Amino acid sequence: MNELFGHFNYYIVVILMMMGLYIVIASSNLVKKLIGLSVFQVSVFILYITFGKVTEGSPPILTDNTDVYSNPLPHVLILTAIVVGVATTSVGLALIVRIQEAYGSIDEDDINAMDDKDDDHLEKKV
Amino acid sequence: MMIIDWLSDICLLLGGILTLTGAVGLLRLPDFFTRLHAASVTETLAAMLLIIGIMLDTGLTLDSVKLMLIILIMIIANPTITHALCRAAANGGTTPEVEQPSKSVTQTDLQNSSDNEVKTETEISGKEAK
Amino acid sequence: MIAAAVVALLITLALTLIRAFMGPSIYDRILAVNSFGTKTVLLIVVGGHALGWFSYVDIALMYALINFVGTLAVMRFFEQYSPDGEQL
Amino acid sequence: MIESLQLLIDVSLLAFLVIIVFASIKMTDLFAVTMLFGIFSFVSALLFLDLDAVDVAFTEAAVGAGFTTVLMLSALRLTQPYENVKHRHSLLALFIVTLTGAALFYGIADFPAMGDPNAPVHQHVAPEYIQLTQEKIDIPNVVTAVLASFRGYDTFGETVVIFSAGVAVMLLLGMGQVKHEQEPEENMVLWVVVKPMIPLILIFGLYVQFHGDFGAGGGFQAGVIFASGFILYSLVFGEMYARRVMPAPILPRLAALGVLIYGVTGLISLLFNKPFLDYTALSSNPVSGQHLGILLVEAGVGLAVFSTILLIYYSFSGREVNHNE
Repeated sequence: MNELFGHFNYYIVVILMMMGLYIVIASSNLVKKLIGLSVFQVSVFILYITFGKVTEGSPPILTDNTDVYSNPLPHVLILTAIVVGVATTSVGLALIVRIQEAYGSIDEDDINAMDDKDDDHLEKKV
Repeated sequence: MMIIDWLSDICLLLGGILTLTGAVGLLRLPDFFTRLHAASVTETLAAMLLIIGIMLDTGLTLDSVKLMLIILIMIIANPTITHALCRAAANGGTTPEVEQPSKSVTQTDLQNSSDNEVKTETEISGKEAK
Repeated sequence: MIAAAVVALLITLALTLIRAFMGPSIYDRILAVNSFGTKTVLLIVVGGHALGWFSYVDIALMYALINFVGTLAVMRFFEQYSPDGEQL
Repeated sequence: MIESLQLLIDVSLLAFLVIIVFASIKMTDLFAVTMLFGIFSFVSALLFLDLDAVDVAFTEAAVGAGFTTVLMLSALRLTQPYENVKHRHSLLALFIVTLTGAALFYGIADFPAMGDPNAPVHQHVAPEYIQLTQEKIDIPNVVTAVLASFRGYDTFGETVVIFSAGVAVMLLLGMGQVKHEQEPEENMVLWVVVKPMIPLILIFGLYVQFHGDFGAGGGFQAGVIFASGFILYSLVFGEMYARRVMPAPILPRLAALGVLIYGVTGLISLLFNKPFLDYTALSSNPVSGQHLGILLVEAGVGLAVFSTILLIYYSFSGREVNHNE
């Protein structure tokens, strides 16, 4: 049973990661891009935690009952990464809010079109 | 000891059945308010039963006190959310989807026209119960 | 019996998820999300007891609190927004 | 029995994750996508719990399901909640994604199977950390020991990153003001229910903060839980009152104070001719020195995270909706 599912987590992680990447590339809405990025991020978290798992191990909190513990190092890395991740996501969202206020849109294609228009204006003036 | 195990099993079984019923109701019922009803009523009781089942199994420890606290939070929080959601939906313009009275009047007209007021009401409630 | 309860909860989660996807109105989705959160708490309690997860009760307690805060937040923000977004 | 139950939970949770993301690709209503992302975080936190990562599950649930949802929703309030479907570059994206995915699938075949105790990851530093935690630090939670003591320098960096992210958001959006008409409607039921709930959340936050040495928990989680107590207050009673209890101008100072507590704890050991963040200098007994150091450092982290998270929330929710057409 376990041999069959030995790599199952990793395959799902790759599928999730690629779905996140797809959202980032395919969608031109900036908020949706950020959500895709977060999905990507969480899939990396799952990858790390899967690395840390030891069969029949217990969580890395020392007790007298057992000697087999899961690997604590990925847990530490991911624990801090989650909080840092949300902090950086909030910076991204703040930038998006400012973009909305400046352009009136958070659609990447619309914004690019507006930028091109402005550039054309400038060239004509010169 | 045996009796407590049995009680715990019964609680877990009932709780499992209730959550399933609630989920089926959430999925199958026709409009928002009926779905809200199905989900919220079963949710609170199922949560209580399942957690009590676990509490009976753990015995009297610090864990079971914390589980008690979870039950307390759920008993308070779930109906509150239901209330707030219901209110928000009603304010937001969602109305309960009942059968139009005119339609049922024509149906009752065919059979008996004397007391269609009462009949309509019973018919609506009968439809809801299904 | 605990295994049966875990399986029942997993099926419940799947059904609730379907409602969250279908949900014609936004309120249906909020209801499904809240219900999903509650079922998650129950799954942590039941599954944690069955599998012997460490300090599962603390985590279940926190999930219950966070779920409450999250659902209220969703409702509040939707209330604030609704004058503009009729189509929701 | 237990093994197969664990496997069942693992497999069905992963399936849920894939289905949720797949559904959210198709949706254009960003409100719905945000809520689905909340569920996504809940499920992934459950998965972490199933994979023995108790602390991570704690953090992901508090941060991902609680705060990220609030953050995304308040950002949506300031922007548009709809996606324009016309602007999609699906074919190119599909091509790139398939190519990358195929390469990764090919690479995965060489990974050791999940849970293999002889995998290279488990050979190098992890056994040392577990061993040394028993000998030198003497607290049960290895994750807290590694976080605050062995890799304390790393965590200091992370705390500074969080602090600077808070400052960046403050510079971009300002600290915000609250107008009277934005206040929530009077809802007596909510008021009565939420009022006793808030001290419960705050006490639970303190429990998580100080219980982190023995069980799951620590400064990062506690900070977020504590902040969500205040967020709940501002959601139900109105942000004006929340700002009266915890004024926004204090928060950057508190965040800086948290980072400062961490840094000063490290500097003290420099004074005693020990390396930076070597807590054995804090007391004559090395083990109790470690205990004291971890306590101080976690307090610093908790304070910094709490005030940064609340500051970010204030910045978003206090901003006026300003559609510049």
